[in-house]
Amino acid sequence: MKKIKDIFIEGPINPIFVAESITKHTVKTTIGGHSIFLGQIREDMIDKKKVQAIHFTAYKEMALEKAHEIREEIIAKYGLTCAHIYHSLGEIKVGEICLFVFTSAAHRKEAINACNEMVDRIKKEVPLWGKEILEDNSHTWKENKQ
Amino acid sequence: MKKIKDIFIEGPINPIFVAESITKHTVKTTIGGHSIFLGQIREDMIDKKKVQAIHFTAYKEMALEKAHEIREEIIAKYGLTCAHIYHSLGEIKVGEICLFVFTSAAHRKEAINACNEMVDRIKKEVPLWGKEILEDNSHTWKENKQ
Amino acid sequence: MKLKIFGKLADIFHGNEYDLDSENVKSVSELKVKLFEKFPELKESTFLIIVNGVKANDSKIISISSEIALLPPYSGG
Amino acid sequence: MKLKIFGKLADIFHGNEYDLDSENVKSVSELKVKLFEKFPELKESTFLIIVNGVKANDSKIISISSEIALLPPYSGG
Repeated sequence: MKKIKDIFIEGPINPIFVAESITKHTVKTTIGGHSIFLGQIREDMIDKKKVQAIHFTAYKEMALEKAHEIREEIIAKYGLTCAHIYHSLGEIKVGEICLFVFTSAAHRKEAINACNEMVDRIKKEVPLWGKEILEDNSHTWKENKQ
Repeated sequence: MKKIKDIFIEGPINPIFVAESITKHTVKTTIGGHSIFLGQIREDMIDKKKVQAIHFTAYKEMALEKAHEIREEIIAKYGLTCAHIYHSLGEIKVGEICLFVFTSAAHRKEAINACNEMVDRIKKEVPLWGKEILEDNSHTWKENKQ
Repeated sequence: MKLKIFGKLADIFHGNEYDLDSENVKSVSELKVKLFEKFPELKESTFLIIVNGVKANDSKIISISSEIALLPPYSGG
Repeated sequence: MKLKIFGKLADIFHGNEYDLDSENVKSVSELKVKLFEKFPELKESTFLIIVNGVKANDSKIISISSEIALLPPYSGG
């Protein structure tokens, strides 16, 4: 039976959590490069109103299955030593981190290309939605470019 | 007069330093994505001996000038909000981090492509040398692929 | 028949769950007919119908025990 | 004439600095002649000569006050 890792973090991703993840890889002596992507909430203007936060929800069971599949495929494709995905749920304020993708490989190109592809696939294939909370407490729904 | 930032850190780069760098960007509300590359010392085998550490030296003045130039060019090329380069000097043991490149932009593609190009250019253009210390205390000199 | 509703569709359904009268609903196409009748705005929306974790096309047979979810385009990250 | 020596060249010069007798050394090409005479292994090495922070070709004029550095291929990162 496959072991499905949880990818969800309630609230923003703390930079200390990123540091702890890096530290855990010290013992993996075949790693030569790590690539990290962090998604941060941007203060966009929508209809002349500032975005204050994005509230994320997921179709959890399906999202975990999909994230697992993406992770397995990318580890195999790039021969990675490690790969990790974390996504926030709930309300994440401007300036906070909502996505943390972390890939490690013997050589830098594999780590960097894998990270890039993983971020793309997460945005396209994982059932997650972002509700943009505007400064007057109205909202719009985030749309990812296809 | 241009202000040249120091890029050198004596000894390994601490993951806590990475976390602190991320935290500093919370106030920059135009950022949507950060891309980070970390170079870690790999336990390669050379002539049947394990690499224990790499000792880095630099032609400092020239390296700082070159790193400054790379940084300015890549910030302009990709329209980055921020870009940072840190490289270790001295002896860095297997599993420790010796290079930290950090780029931030409104959108992910710019941050990721800029980070990738910055790492490539640092390896090719910045006068730094790595002396690989083997387990019997003999050494070889690291060579970057061209 | 319980439906899970996600993303902007929750604005149409006024919530993340909807309990649909399942009379005459034995396939995804019949589900759609009923939904479009109740929520005409849905016709303007892009969404997938997921049945038991898998994307379902119109001919997919469904029952009251199916786990059904309506997913608008994803916007994570 | 003081030279700064980097990377694997330090193994040949036995250190990161070398004080060269600068008699008859008024250009990079003359510098090379003298260095190859003293350190024949250098002929097998790839390196740049940097004068006052800039890559110098053979015709570059140098003096005792020039900052001269010998750089083998870089291997940072």
